[in-house]
Amino acid sequence: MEMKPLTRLILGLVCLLVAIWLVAPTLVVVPMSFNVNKSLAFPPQGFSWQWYQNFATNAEWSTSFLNSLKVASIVAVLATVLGTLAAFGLDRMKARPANLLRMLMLTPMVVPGVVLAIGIYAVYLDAQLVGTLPGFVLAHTILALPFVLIAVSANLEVFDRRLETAAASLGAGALTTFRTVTLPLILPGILSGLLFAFATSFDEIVVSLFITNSYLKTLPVQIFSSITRDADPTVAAVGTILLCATTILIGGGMLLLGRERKGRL
Amino acid sequence: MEMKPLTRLILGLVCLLVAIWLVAPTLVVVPMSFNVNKSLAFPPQGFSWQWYQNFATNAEWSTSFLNSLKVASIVAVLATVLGTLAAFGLDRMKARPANLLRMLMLTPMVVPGVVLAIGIYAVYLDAQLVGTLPGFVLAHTILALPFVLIAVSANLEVFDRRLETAAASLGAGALTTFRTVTLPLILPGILSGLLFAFATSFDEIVVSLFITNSYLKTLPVQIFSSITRDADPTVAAVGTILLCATTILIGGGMLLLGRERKGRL
Amino acid sequence: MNPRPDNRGAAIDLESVTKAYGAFKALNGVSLRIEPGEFMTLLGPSGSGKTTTLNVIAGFTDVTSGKLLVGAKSVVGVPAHKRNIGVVFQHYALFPHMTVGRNVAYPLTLRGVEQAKRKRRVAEALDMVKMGDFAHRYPSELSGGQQQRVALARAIVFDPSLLLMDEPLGALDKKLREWLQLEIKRIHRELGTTFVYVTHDQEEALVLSDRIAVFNRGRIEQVGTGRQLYDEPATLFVGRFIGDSTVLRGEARSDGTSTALTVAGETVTAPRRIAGEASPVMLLRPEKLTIRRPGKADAGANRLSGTIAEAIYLGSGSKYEVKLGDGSTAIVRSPLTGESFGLGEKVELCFDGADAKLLPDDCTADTTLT
Amino acid sequence: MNPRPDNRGAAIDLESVTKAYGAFKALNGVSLRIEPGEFMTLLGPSGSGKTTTLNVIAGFTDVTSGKLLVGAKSVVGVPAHKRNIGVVFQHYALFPHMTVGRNVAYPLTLRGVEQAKRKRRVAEALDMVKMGDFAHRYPSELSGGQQQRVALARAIVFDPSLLLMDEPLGALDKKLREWLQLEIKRIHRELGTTFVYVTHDQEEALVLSDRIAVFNRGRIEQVGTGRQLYDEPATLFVGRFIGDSTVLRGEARSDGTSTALTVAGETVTAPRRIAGEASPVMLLRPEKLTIRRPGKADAGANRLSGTIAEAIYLGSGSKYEVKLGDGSTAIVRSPLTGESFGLGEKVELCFDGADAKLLPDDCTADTTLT
Repeated sequence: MEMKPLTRLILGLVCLLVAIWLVAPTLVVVPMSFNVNKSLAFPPQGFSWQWYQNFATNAEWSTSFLNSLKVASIVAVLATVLGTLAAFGLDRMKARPANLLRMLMLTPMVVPGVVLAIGIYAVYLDAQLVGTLPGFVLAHTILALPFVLIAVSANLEVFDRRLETAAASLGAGALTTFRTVTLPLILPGILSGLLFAFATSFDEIVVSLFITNSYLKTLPVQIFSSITRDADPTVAAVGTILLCATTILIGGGMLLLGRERKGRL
Repeated sequence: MEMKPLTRLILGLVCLLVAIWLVAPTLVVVPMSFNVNKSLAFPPQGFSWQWYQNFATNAEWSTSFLNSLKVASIVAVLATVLGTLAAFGLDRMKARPANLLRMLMLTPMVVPGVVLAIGIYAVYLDAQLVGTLPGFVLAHTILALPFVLIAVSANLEVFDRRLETAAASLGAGALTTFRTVTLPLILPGILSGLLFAFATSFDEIVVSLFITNSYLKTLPVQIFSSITRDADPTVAAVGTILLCATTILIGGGMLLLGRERKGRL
Repeated sequence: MNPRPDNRGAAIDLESVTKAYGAFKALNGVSLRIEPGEFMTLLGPSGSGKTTTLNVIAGFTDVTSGKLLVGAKSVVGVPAHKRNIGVVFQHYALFPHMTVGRNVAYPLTLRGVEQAKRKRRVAEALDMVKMGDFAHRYPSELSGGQQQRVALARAIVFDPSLLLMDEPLGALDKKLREWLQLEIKRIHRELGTTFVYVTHDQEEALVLSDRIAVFNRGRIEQVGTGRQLYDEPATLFVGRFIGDSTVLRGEARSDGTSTALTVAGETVTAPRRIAGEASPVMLLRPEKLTIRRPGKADAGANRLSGTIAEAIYLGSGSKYEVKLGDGSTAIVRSPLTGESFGLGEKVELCFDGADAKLLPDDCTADTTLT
Repeated sequence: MNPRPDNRGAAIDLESVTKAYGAFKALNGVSLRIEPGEFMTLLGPSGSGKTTTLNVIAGFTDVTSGKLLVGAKSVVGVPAHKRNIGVVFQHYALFPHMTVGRNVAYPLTLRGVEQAKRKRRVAEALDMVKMGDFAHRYPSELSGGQQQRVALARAIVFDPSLLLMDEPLGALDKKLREWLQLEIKRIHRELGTTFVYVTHDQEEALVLSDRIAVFNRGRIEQVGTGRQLYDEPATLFVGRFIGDSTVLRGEARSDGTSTALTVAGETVTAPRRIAGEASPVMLLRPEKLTIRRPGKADAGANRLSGTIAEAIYLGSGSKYEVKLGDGSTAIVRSPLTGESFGLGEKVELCFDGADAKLLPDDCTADTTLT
């Protein structure tokens, strides 16, 4: 049963317009970063690399970039290890407690950023973690861990546990089975969780804005402070860099999750 | 094939600790909102409703609450209508262009909030949309529409199009089929999309911080300005309210999406 | 048969119907006449065009060329929802948001049947498929067999003069399938409607049908009763697809009245010949072959020597697979009362030349198994 | 059979094996002796305990009580990976991240077989299942039948003295299933290993097995060859599960040597009686019944009158369903050479009392269809 051609055409047009509208603000950032004038106005004038140069040479920008890199790297490792262990635990648990625990672990994805930020800020005030590296790492891991959990769980869900039974019948003990069958088959999920976790921390701004101070700023926080001060197109350059990094990380993660697991790793 | 009891125990403990860690900052907000002292320090002292009273009586808070309500309502309707049309269009399109368009429409979920905020801010500077109701609505719809698209698409994916063929064989024309078969079966997806869209707009802060000014503030923005000024526990009260509203909206949406579609609607 | 006189089935005529998808022809000049009230089965392997034919009759697919008449009226270009034809799908296709009762009432509601009459006819249809007690259940609460019975009730409740069924039992297990086959036969007798049934299962086709149309690669190879197809297959494909068979290939010589075939040095003859240039093969049914120990045969009969490769006890009889001199396998069914033979034993196969069907060779008739 | 002398199969003894899940007993005192090199099929409906028995032998499930000996040694408490038993699963269970060759080499690698020998044995095993050309493919590139053949190669490559198969052909279509049945028979003959095969398909069990153990609700009802089960069922359940059957129920009277049964006013006798109190029923195979037109019967034989309810042409013969006086249905198979009868025709069924099996009644033996 096919639709009438007119209905198809109208729906197709709606799709196209919506897609353009949703993508436009993201793509606007790229040309702005090459603006010649010191203005964020659109459309930009001329072409210049000066804002990228400013990003590389200005200490304020490069420090915050290194801070973000440091935080995101630690967060990625921490979230991946804990998230993978948690995903395994949930997979091998009875359904009822597993579902409850899973729901609890996914709360940071659902709870509004401001609410989470208020809570973390309040705890940090007492614990004197505001503006410290451990403070940022702990806070970002809360936000990143659910992504690892989802990625690894998705892989565990399609992992056929009967393969472990088959391995046992062929003579493999529990550890050998894990090493030769289970791990190779869920590795894509773990790696994509790692990438998601890194991207989440690298891009985070809401909680960071609450727990930042002049001693430790991450890149998104630096963008915000800069834009509230003046219309420096360096933010567009940094935005473009963030955009590219995120696209690569998330794209890689998606590919890993979605790929056919028929080939060798 | 079962795991050794010790392995199970350790994994179970990891799960529990991680779950507590992830939920804690959210739950901290609730007791703080009943604090007697004007302080965000944890643990709070005594019990009082004063910060809720302050929220209700202080014009700054109630105005921003009404603003959020207004913006979120319009966004929910707009995003649901456009998102549903788009989901339908993609469902009935050829696979290749549909996948491309779907990817484009999901960009606002993947792109870092700051990047999107920079782009929208730059466009709004020229268009003079900063601090206006249409400005907020258009920006939030960009963020909310992907959720509607996902919810409706998930429903369309499990919708068995062969039922439309069956309806035709029983004597139903295209419009009758849509009204009696297709629409009732995907309504849960549309409704849950509506709830997600409302929640997304109501909780949004990153883009809002960029495009706000003193004329128009939404609730999350007001929380941020308040917390940067002083440690007023009213933010905890507002945070609690946001938390409850979001839980109800998202929970309702999830229920609608996940429910067995065997009963009547 | 005992048809209801007020609802005789419609006749269907397909004349040179072709359906092309680009260069691929799903149907390539199919002509078929289905009589009013007949139970016609479209039988064939997957991709042979049987389902496409059904979709063409139902109106789900347009024809590229050819004529299609239902009850003597052309329906080419008439959309599916205006054809008034009942269809039962393999996947049930019940509306999950409606109760069984509302599912069955759906076509009546669309036709504006008033409520009292609608109720009565829904109850009648559900009673006919023995689902009268389930009107208030939802489809998800029913087993596969029950769902398909409801789908059948929904397809007959509006008294269509033609009912199409597309592998309706394909998703069910064997015992249930056999039982529902008999139910479908009964309902066909009670309704008197024309039934067109699609299946790839030759046993199902034999059990159900008045006549069977055998499809292969977009064409009809033969139309006839089950007995005609089994006893007098028109092509090697039909002979191999319906029932077990042994195919003898070899060097052929024909004189005016008979054909001799030399298989690995042994010559057998059949008292017939086939027209045309094609090299003939002999097709033999398992009941027409007898096994015996070598040396005992009388001189006149056809014999082939071979070795027992497999002996299978089937409850109601035994089946032997005999490896012949040229490496091919003959299948023989023998009653339990007969002699029995061990694996590897040398035997002779005997048959009456008149029982051998001579058919033109067709290498595509042997289905490859992977 | 032609077993390889260096690798005779292991014997298996189950003695009063019970497996309880809370109050539910999946196995309730199962005792079974499987001879070395035997092809034993565990047959029964789903939930009857056949798969649990297989899991107990493989070591995937602990027993609650009872003894289990493989090759005269108790294996209770021995974990699955130390039992050295080959298992083939319905779902293939090939490792998707390894090629066919690495899948088959897996058990050899675990056992530290050196590379040259490993390569040779993998090639041998793949040749045996006719998959020698596929060593470098991945499982996802193979059809279901090919995957199952690889799984079979992987389960035999390490020369286990026992091979367990859990409905290995359950996911495949009919033609392929029939062909692979013969392949499995051949491999069993070539290896000489003990095979234990689980299925719910009685035809498959008859084709494959040396002996069949029929399971019902956690117990074994009967063990025997296919022919024994068909001709001499020990219980009504076995009689109904294997092959077609007609069951006559009625008022029974026994004297010392014979039993008379009155079915809807007509009395039939069998020259035997059964022990105990249970009310006997008569079970008749379709070949043992003959149909004829009424009035022609000689006085001595058993007769029952009935009406033809369904006539089914099967290619190799015809099957009639005859509705008897008490509403029950008799199934009769008649050769094509016999008379034919029309629907609704009044007929008489005749049989020799010696062909009727007298069995205690068991209402659970009739499987309900939904």
